[in-house]
Amino acid sequence: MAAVEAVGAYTLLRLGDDGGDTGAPGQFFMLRAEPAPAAAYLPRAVSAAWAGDGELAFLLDVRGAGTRALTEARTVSVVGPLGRGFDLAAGPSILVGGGIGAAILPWLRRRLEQRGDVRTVLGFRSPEHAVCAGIVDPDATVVLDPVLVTEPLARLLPASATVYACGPDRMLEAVAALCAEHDVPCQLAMEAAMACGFGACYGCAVRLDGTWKRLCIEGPVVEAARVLA
Amino acid sequence: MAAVEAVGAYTLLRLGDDGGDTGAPGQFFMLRAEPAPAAAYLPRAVSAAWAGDGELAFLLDVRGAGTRALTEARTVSVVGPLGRGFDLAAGPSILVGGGIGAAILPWLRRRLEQRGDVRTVLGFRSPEHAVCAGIVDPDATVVLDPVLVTEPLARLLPASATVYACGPDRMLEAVAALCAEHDVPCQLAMEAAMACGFGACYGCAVRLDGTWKRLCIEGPVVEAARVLA
Amino acid sequence: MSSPDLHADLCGIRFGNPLVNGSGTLDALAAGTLGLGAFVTKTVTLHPREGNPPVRIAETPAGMVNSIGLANPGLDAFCADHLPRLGELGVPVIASVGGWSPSEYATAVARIGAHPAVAAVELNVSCPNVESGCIAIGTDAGETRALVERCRSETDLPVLAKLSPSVSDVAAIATAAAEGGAHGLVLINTVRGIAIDRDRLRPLLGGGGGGLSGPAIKPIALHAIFHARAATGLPIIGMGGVASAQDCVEFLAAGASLVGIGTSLFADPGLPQRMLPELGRLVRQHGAETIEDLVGVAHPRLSSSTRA
Amino acid sequence: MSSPDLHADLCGIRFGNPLVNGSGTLDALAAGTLGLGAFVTKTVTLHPREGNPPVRIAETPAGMVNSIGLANPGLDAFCADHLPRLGELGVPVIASVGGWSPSEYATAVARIGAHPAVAAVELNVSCPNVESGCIAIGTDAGETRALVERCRSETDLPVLAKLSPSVSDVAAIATAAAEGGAHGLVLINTVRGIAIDRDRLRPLLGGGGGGLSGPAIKPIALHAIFHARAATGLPIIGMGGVASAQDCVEFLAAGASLVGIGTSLFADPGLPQRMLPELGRLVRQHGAETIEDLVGVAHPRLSSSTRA
Ligand SMILES: Cc1cc2nc3c(=O)[nH]c(=O)nc-3n(C[C@H](O)[C@H](O)[C@H](O)COP(=O)(O)OP(=O)(O)OC[C@H]3O[C@@H](n4cnc5c(N)ncnc54)[C@H](O)[C@@H]3O)c2cc1C
Ligand SMILES: Cc1cc2nc3c(=O)[nH]c(=O)nc-3n(C[C@H](O)[C@H](O)[C@H](O)COP(=O)(O)OP(=O)(O)OC[C@H]3O[C@@H](n4cnc5c(N)ncnc54)[C@H](O)[C@@H]3O)c2cc1C
Ligand SMILES: Cc1cc2nc3c(=O)[nH]c(=O)nc-3n(C[C@H](O)[C@H](O)[C@H](O)COP(=O)(O)O)c2cc1C
Ligand SMILES: Cc1cc2nc3c(=O)[nH]c(=O)nc-3n(C[C@H](O)[C@H](O)[C@H](O)COP(=O)(O)O)c2cc1C
Ligand code: FES
Ligand code: FES
Repeated sequence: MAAVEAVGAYTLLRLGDDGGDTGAPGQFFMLRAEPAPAAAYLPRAVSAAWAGDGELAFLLDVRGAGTRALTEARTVSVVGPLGRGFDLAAGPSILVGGGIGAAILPWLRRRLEQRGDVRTVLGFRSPEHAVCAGIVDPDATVVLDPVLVTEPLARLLPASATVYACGPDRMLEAVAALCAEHDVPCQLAMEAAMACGFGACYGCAVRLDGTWKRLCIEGPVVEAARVLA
Repeated sequence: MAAVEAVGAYTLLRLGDDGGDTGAPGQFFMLRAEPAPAAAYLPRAVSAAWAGDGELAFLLDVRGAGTRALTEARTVSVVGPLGRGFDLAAGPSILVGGGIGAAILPWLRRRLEQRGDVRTVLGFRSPEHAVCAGIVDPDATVVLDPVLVTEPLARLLPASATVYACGPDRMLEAVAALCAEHDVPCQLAMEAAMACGFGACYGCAVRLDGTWKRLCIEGPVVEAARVLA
Repeated sequence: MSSPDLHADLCGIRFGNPLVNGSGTLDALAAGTLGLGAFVTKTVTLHPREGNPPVRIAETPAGMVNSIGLANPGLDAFCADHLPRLGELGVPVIASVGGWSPSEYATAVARIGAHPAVAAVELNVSCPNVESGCIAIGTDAGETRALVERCRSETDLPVLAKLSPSVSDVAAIATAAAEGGAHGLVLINTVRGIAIDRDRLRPLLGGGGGGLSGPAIKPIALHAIFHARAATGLPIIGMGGVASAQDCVEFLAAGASLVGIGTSLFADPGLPQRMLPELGRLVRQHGAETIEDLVGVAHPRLSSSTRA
Repeated sequence: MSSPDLHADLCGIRFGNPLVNGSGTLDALAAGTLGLGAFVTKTVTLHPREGNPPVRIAETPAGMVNSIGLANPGLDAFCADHLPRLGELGVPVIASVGGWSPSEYATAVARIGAHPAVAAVELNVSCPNVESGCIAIGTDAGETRALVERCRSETDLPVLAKLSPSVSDVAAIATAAAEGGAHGLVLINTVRGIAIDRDRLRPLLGGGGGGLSGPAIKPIALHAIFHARAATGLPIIGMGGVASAQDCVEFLAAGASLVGIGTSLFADPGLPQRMLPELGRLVRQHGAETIEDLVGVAHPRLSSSTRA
């Protein structure tokens, strides 16, 4: 059912598209190996790397029991698309990815290229992790730890472009601050521990507009201003 | 890792033999799909259908989550051989199997054939279940519900032979009574719910010698006299 | 339809099927009712609550521990914004109420019980995720009895008491709720548990402690339901780890009249829709005509058709 | 050996490693010690017990419910036949004792405590599978205190109290045991639960009720250990769902000095042997030199090296 291949340190999981709605870049799916392993009863939130041509592809950072089971399962259950994806603006774009945050960008880039020039900056912790830059954007600017993505990003700003970022919280905060400084519109794809993905559990609390909000309903993509508020 | 094929209504699971001790007919193994499914954390007790030539084969009646997971797993963990197997007597033998109880007989028959004439009587609930008779003994006498195996068995008795039986409790009791009546030595391969298989949990209590004993330690093969006691 | 009758009854309310959500495990305004026979609201308190800081959920074997902290919009917003929309769901609405004192409960019950959208009121005296208040009441038989008595006098709607399994004698607390006049019981709330952060080796959840839910707790739930039913004979909404139609039948047999699903909805929101036909098949397989025929059949001496 | 020191201490006894079995989950005379640092016997009672009729075990999600019913050979046979052979295992032996009255416990503790093969005595006041006796004592703080006091006076060996999580306030029972003079605690015994026979829709287990064990109960165990440690500071043998070296580290952090494994041994008797090197790796990864360095580190205010 599922095809699995290594992309450097990450793993690409390709599922057959059953013909349902596959949503838009930035939305996510809840994936679970079936039968559910004792150590991973809850599904895992994962954004599609791309969808179309009969497949739904996910780039996974295999960390624990849940993601490992996904790469070993004969059957994967899929719930989604869920949440709010990116709001595709007209004009040039800058994509910023940190680590597995890059997973969300290939599909986004394909869509944005139809709207204007796209530049990509990616940061990884090792060359093995950086291998996936190739499937995001062969022309991406790639930095490795300890260099931060904000360094090449700062060189691109100010710009009349929209910034789309996905990566660890610390990186998102820095990107948001930098964009705010230059008054550049910025959207962040955030992460939180999610049990359900559809607003039921109230587990995915993140600070938005100064209060705890459910990321699965309000996001995972949010305007950077809401995080800074 | 595991090869799986249908044998009528049952399923044959063939695992690569890792070179360890595979025991003797009537002993059993604790099998678990890995990663362990939430619905089947405990392993399942299964007797080998045969062992040797680099493989360990099990004939499974897929009933619930545990046996189903075994037939779907990429990896199966194996603990064993465990318990006491058949005590192979010299001279002619009569094998009696009821339903999935037949699973234990192919290997036993191969061994007993070296010691004398072997006759086999098997009972099944449907023709699909009876398909496996072919891998036990192509010359077996097969009866289908509502005919009981004790009917063809009674026609073979008295005999100067040892009776080896495996099947549901009700069948084993009837076989034991019939053999006692004709003073024919009889060994029964019994079943009980087992959590561990090695004497740790005291879960597999069966009535032997008039008291509750651990089947995994005292059996699963026991002299019929101990059950009648 | 040739399949058996899946209607269910509890305290004189009729439900299209016996499945409900557990309080706090579904936002019907965001996700719909998923085919459930009723909707239970997240616990509402007098004042709005932001809830606990993250981490709020941690996965555990065949379950999860949560420390949401009763995040809710508060009584005013609930009555003004939520209840009118909940009234349009097309299924009975059971409103869950929490508080830090009997008078807080009473105020909420009076307001909510007067709203036409509400079919029954559930008193959450068993939330493990707040420092004091509801959980403290629900571990004491006397306080439980008094609270139920007080709330009953505030409304004409059926009043249900939702109990915790984390007590020495759940039958004693159930009996106290019955003595206080509860029309029914809801069992079980989450089981007290914690998670340790595997990296920092400190309690993981922002609220410190938490509540365990999911299939892991199914045997604990069946135990509580079985004994609460035996002790009180009250109708019960049974929940705790239900993940299949087979589970549902076991909960009915133990004494539940309706069966709640929480954590398993997170893993599989399509579950209720898939469970219903299978439930029909199982009901018939057990020789029953209706859901009610199976309620309490695991009890040797109780009539299998005790009505509320 | 370059790996960290896996020795452990409890009540002045030194163990080669911190892993033990849970009482009643290993027969070392049949299967050896599996690499564990100590062996805990199945609970022994004054008189021999056949145990409950089958069905004695039922599988549940990520766990099992058992109703063995304290099957054991009785005090005489245990002292005459078992203890001499257990003395040859090469690891400290902890003897678990149960009973139906304080004097039954006292008799057993005196006899067993005098045997040279025994390093410590564990009082099982928490078995859910017998009608009265031990479980009733362990749900009452006063009875627990009195029982521990009485048993302490019968032996010079360390006396440990094994407690149930199925109480309203496990810290209160732990405190009572400490007041009675317990040298240490063992937490947790199984959680009260039942299984329903899916075919006959009746209680499945021959003994009626049962006890839930396995990974399913891990968060409940961590909760009990954390709070018992905070309330008493006593050394603890922590158990309940441990299935990996990672789990072991979490139990140490919550306050366990030794870590017990029960149900997971059934699924995987090779587990302790595989856990030990991984445990060494994790200890070092957390910047610790010894097992003891990790004991209780999840507690903000407790010294991480409190000694018994
Ligand atoms: C909207 C969204 C999109 C995402 N997209 C992607 C993607 O495209 N690719 C990708 O690889 N990942 C993605 N993630 C992240 C992914 O969901 C997590 O990495 C994944 O859930 C990890 O699961 P695991 O079983 O491998 O790891 P684990 O960390 O073993 O499992 C996670 C579980 O462990 C618990 N846990 C986590 N940390 C700790 C701790 N310190 N101590 C104790 N328990 C802990 C949590 O409760 C959680 O349930 C996304 C997340 C979100 C929210
Ligand atoms: C020594 C021995 C040898 C065996 N050899 C073979 C063999 O060669 N081939 C073979 O197919 N089988 C064999 N069996 C039987 C096999 O172990 C069981 O059929 C198997 O465990 C069923 O597992 P399952 O998950 O498919 O079924 P399930 O019935 O779903 O799972 C069994 C579990 O469910 C529980 N359970 C069982 N009945 C009920 C009930 N009515 N209500 C609630 N819970 C219940 C039990 O606790 C048990 O743990 C053998 C058994 C023994 C003891
Ligand atoms: C995330 C989460 C939030 C919950 N919130 C509430 C609540 O607000 N009020 C309440 O009475 N129970 C609450 N519960 C308990 C559930 O209603 C239910 O009793 C419990 O989860 C057991 O059912 P389950 O195992 O099917 O989840 C919550 C449970 C979860 C998992
Ligand atoms: C089959 C079985 C038998 C047990 N027998 C005893 C016993 O005799 N005495 C006792 O104190 N605890 C007994 N226990 C409880 C265990 O020692 C342990 O406390 C509990 O199972 C939790 O650990 P686990 O989840 O690792 O199994 C038994 C548990 C099981 C599963
Ligand atoms: S993940 Fe459940 S509410 Fe957001
Ligand atoms: S199966 Fe555990 S003692 Fe026999």
